[in-house]
Amino acid sequence: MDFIVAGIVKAFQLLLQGDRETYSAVLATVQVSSLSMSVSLLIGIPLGYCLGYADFPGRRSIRTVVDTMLSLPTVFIGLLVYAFISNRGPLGEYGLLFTLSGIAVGQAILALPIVIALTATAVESLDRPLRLTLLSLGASGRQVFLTSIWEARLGLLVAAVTATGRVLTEVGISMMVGGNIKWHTRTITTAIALETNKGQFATGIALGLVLLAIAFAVNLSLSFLRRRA
Amino acid sequence: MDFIVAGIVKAFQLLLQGDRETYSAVLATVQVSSLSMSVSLLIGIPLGYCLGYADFPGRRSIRTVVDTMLSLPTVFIGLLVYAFISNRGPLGEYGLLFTLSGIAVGQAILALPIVIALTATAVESLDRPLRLTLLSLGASGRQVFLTSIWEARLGLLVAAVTATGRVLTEVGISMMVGGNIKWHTRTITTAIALETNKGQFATGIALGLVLLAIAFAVNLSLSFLRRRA
Amino acid sequence: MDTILRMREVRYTYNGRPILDIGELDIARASITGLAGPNGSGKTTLLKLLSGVEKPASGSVSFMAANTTRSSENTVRQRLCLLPQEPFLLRRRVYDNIAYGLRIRGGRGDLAGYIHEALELVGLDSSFAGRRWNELSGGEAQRVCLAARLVLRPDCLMLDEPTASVDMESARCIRRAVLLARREWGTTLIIASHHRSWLNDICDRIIYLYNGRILACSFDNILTGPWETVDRSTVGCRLSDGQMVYACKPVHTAGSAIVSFSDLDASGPVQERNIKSLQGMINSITLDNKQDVPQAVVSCGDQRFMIKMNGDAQGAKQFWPGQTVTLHYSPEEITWLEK
Amino acid sequence: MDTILRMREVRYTYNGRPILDIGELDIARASITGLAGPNGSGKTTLLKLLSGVEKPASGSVSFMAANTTRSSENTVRQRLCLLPQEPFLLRRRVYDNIAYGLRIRGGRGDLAGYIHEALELVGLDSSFAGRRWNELSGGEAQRVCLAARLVLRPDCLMLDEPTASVDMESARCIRRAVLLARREWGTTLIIASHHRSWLNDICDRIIYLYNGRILACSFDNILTGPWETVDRSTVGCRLSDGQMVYACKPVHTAGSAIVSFSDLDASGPVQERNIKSLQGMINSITLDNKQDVPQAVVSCGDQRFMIKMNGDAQGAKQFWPGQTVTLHYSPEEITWLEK
Amino acid sequence: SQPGYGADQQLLLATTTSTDNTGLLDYLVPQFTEKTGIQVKWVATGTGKALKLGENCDADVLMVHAPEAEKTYVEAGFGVNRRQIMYNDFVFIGPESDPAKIKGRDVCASLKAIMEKKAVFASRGDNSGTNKKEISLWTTCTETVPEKQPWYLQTGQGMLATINMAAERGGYTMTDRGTFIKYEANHNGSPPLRIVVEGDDSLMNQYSVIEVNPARCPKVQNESARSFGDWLVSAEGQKAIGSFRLLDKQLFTPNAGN
Ligand SMILES: Nc1ncnc2c1ncn2[C@@H]1O[C@H](COP(=O)(O)OP(=O)(O)OP(=O)(O)O)[C@@H](O)[C@H]1O
Ligand SMILES: Nc1ncnc2c1ncn2[C@@H]1O[C@H](COP(=O)(O)OP(=O)(O)OP(=O)(O)O)[C@@H](O)[C@H]1O
Ligand SMILES: [Mg+2]
Ligand SMILES: [Mg+2]
Repeated sequence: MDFIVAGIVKAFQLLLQGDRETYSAVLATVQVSSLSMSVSLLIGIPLGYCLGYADFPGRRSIRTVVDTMLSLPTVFIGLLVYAFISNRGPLGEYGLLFTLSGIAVGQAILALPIVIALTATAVESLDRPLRLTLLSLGASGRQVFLTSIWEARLGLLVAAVTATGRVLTEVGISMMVGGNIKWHTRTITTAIALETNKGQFATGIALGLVLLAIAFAVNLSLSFLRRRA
Repeated sequence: MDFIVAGIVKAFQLLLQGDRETYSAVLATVQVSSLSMSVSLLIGIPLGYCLGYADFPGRRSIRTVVDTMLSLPTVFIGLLVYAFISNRGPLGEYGLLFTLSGIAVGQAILALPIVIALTATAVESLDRPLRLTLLSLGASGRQVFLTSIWEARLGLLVAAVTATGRVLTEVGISMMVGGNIKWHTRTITTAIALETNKGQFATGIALGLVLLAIAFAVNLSLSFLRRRA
Repeated sequence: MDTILRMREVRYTYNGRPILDIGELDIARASITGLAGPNGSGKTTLLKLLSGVEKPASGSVSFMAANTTRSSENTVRQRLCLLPQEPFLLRRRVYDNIAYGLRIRGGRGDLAGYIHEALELVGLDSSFAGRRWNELSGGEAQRVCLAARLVLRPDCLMLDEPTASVDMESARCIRRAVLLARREWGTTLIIASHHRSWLNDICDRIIYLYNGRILACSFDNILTGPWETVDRSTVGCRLSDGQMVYACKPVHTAGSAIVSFSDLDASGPVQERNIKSLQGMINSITLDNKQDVPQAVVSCGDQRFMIKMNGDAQGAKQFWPGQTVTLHYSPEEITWLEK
Repeated sequence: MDTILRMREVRYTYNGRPILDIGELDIARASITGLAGPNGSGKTTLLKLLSGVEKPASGSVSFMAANTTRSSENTVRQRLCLLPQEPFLLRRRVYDNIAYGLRIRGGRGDLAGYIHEALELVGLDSSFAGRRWNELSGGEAQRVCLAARLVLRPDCLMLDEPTASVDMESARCIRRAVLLARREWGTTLIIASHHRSWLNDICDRIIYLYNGRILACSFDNILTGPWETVDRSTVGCRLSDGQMVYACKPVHTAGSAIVSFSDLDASGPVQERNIKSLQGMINSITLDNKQDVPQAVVSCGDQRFMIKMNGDAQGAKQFWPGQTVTLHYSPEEITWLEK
Repeated sequence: SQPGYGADQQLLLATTTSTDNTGLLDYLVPQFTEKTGIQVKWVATGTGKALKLGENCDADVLMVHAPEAEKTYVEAGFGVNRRQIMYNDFVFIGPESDPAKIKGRDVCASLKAIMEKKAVFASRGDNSGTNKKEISLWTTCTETVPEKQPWYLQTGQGMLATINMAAERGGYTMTDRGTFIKYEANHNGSPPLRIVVEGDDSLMNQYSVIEVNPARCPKVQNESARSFGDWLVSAEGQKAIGSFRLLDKQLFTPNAGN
């Protein structure tokens, strides 16, 4: 129990005294998760919209596949990405291994099913007459898309928040693809895993609190979006 | 790359030849995730409903807190639970450390914010006149709850599926609280982590596929619920 | 009077804007009460308060002396039933939609008999029971919603625009169903509608709402202005055909006024102090099923006025649609409406 | 005729159930067309097809020779505009709801002028612009939806029950707006409504739909049966007052028939071969604003029949509401409707 | 042992990953169980965490390889009865091209060469026994740890992951022999990295067994823990350790009592 208290104290120390290692990990975390979230939202929202709106044969099967993809273990994704970007892999020449970009690729794969599944649900549960109303006002396909997305923004916000939570907290991909290299690809979560393995439980707790602080800052700014909704 | 192919082959071997270690891990995974999902759904759905339906001061703040909890790192949860159920912790006497029940406690904490946040969103995006209609038909508070939940079942399904994905794939809690003890608390994900650590990438891939097979089976049975919706 | 619903000093606001202000309202058991009033006058709000779905900001609403808004009184709420203005169906088959209310009241087993009977009451054949909620036209959905209320046989049934998108045949059907409910089950009914002739036809009493208040009189002949000052004590409202309606200057500059016409006259204007007249053409003459007094609708330009004709049906003999007539009114008897 | 909308051999089905079957329909530019028919007759479906929101299963719909359903033809779709039956507002302020259509057409900057003008057309004052979507009564929401269409000044405007939950004053307001749109902007209008007198009043032409087909004639006097066999060649439908309406046996046992009455007669039944008669009481006599022919509604028990009176307004002089009259019809001239 | 725990005669062993990953425990534990009837469960983790589990009374017995840390641990009263049981050795491995040209040289010369040539060197950086050993070598040979040098990768991961990272970067690393044998086997005998430095005295890797202090942790099963340690240092246990083969190679040399 005492290490929890010690961890809380330490969290303040790390943040306030500007521990360089911690800040390096914070920076890496923020960079890599912004990158992966941007990619997955950009790809996932349109795909989720199609899955939620359009009625095509095989739609439910695709839905089941996407839902299954929600259970992709991070280490598994890490291994797959590693296989491709390792020096001996087909994409080895791009030098993505042990870089933040490499991690972002894996994290985008991790976040994508969440964004797609939750966007599809948000779009599905839009008010029933919305589409008819927009069409009746002469909206084009693109405009129907944009307005529906805007009307579904609460659901999309949750999709984004959930995916961000997933990406921020994953360890397997960052370890496998990023290599947890100190000063370079060490993120907060890989640092937590490392410290815990070292038996430095208090530091683990402290770093976890640092991550929560980041998440809180993100969610606090998003909650203004919610207010305007 | 070749280990991916080898992994696919191996996945079939493991499943078809009834590898005992694999089945033990499958069993542990299924047991622990069913337990944690039941607990988190049972607690999370009513809480999410309140958060989505009721209008009370501080609601948005609670929402932000829940959203932040989506970013609880698994190792962090693992450490917290460990602190409580360690022999020197306040709940040490119950002997939960290195047991499946212990893992389930941690996983329930992991799944809870997801269930709450997604339930609240599903309830919020119910058709606008639903509540008025139910009240006008004389439904009591409990009946309004049950019917709203039923009408929001698509959203709840997604909440459950997302949380299940999270629980099935987490490593940190199972490692920290379960200890990855062979034949006892070794789940598929901790086995993947172990094999990957040993450099047995093919086995890692194979076990990942086994996990996906479980997830697929779960989602396939849930997709019948979706059909009836 | 055997009062089933009683409202006292009820005030209701949305975001601080006062919407409803009812001093006293009693609904007699087994009566049919109409609720008329322009858009936004508070009909829907009043029905929601009466049915206990919403709570008043202040004041009391009681059902057979039990308070309707206390949620513990769920059994009370189950004896009241509201048809909301917007027809809304659960995402189920029509059958299950109608069965819903029965089920939450503990109805089990085969409810088909009740459900088909209710469908028949609203003029839908029983094949509709198998349709899904989204396989209905607007008017069909509206009628299914009504059937879902009728099947419950509540003590008190409140209908918010039951005939809004319903065809004429079905409007008659609903009329029959309403009368049957009162006759067979002793149901008390409160019905809000813009369908005035339909409402007149079935109601024992009509309550006129305007700006959230109950008016003492009918307000068929409402003039919304603009009013121009004619002289120190008189204002006037110009109709689209150039005629002017005069009124005594109100205390405060209010917007709308109710004109009551004393009579219809086939001859020209009279020369009497304090009596003014308008020229118009009879548009229609109608006899209510119940009331023996014929009513004429007279149009003066764009404006239409409704006038109860003196005497019985025979009195209408001397008038015919298309005829030019004179309407008499006294500028002093104009009622100003509070904004 | 300058045809703006053309429909040919259009068929539409829901899950295999045929809903609409229109051989040929042409809408003239700047005309006002009414769409009447009982619930479920296909009015809404027809409007959706005409506005290009839905695609027909087979057949063609074209707008000024361009196919409306090809989504690439987005500019065509923007010149057509539909007011859906269910009023629906986006979760924004009223202002933004009305501005939405303007914005997707590229409208930028200050649209307040247009928006207040549109609100005024539907009889709402400009303070409504600042309200949120959920701060409106049913009729107000309906009128905001209409305003959001009027503001676009489309070439062709289709209104699905614009007056459904709107008060009488606003119904007149909408009538004025519709006429103004045609006069000022040359808008073509197609209006579905159950409000028959309102529809008669403003339409150049009324299309009667029944079971998804266009009827050649008006169908005010529909008898839905049940029909009992009277003799080998005749069937009859018993009214609630005991009288029987006779009809020649149809080829197939259809459900409904349209009765057309040749005339109203103040004297008793005639004794002519092939002419039958019914006794009833005049309920109302109405003169359309446009048409000079007065119409009477005669009730026989529960059933009400509408009869155009022969001659001009003066011909109505001999009748008055409350009077008992005889209606004449020929059993052979009854039109059977296909189920 | 504890009443109420009697039925559940399960000994909980916290150990480092190397003993588990190599398969040593899978080989030893059944023999011990057969002999004593005591069931053993083990948690394989970093040495640091294994010690911590003992400190928190969550394990009964520890099997670790960080002699310095172990001594302070026992001094602090967390553990009792530390006994050496076996050793294996560390090796330096590197790519065949051998950029720092250290093949066959001694440990200190190699480290200096690596530092001079700025050849990539992957360090586990996780406070594990291996990591501690490596750091002590850097300090004795070069007086500094090349912290923050761009060529010095601190992976913070397990041994195999670190080897893989060294291989991907074409660099050197220090590993225990057991893991390297596994690594070799994974690559069918022709791994990208080969042994470059071995056999130095300073590369010895000593394993010990420590019982968790029953005075601090009344619930631990000290009797079973004691029998486990006893068995390991017994002639029978030592023989078993000596006869364990990984891919036909002896991995651990028993040295109890030395
Ligand atoms: N949620 C709300 N928030 C704020 N104002 C509201 C809300 N709902 C209704 N109002 C306002 O309250 C007043 C009364 O509304 P109500 O719905 O009771 O009118 P109504 O008589 O039923 O009108 P209609 O004939 O259009 O249905 C209107 O002025 C309306 O604008
Ligand atoms: N989504 C749907 N699925 C199946 N059938 C439908 C669907 N929508 C409408 N229908 C059926 O199609 C027919 C025509 O419907 P439509 O909405 O066009 O009627 P309408 O003339 O507009 O009726 P109303 O006056 O009630 O609005 C009806 O019989 C209706 O039950
Ligand atoms: Mg209303
Ligand atoms: Mg319709």
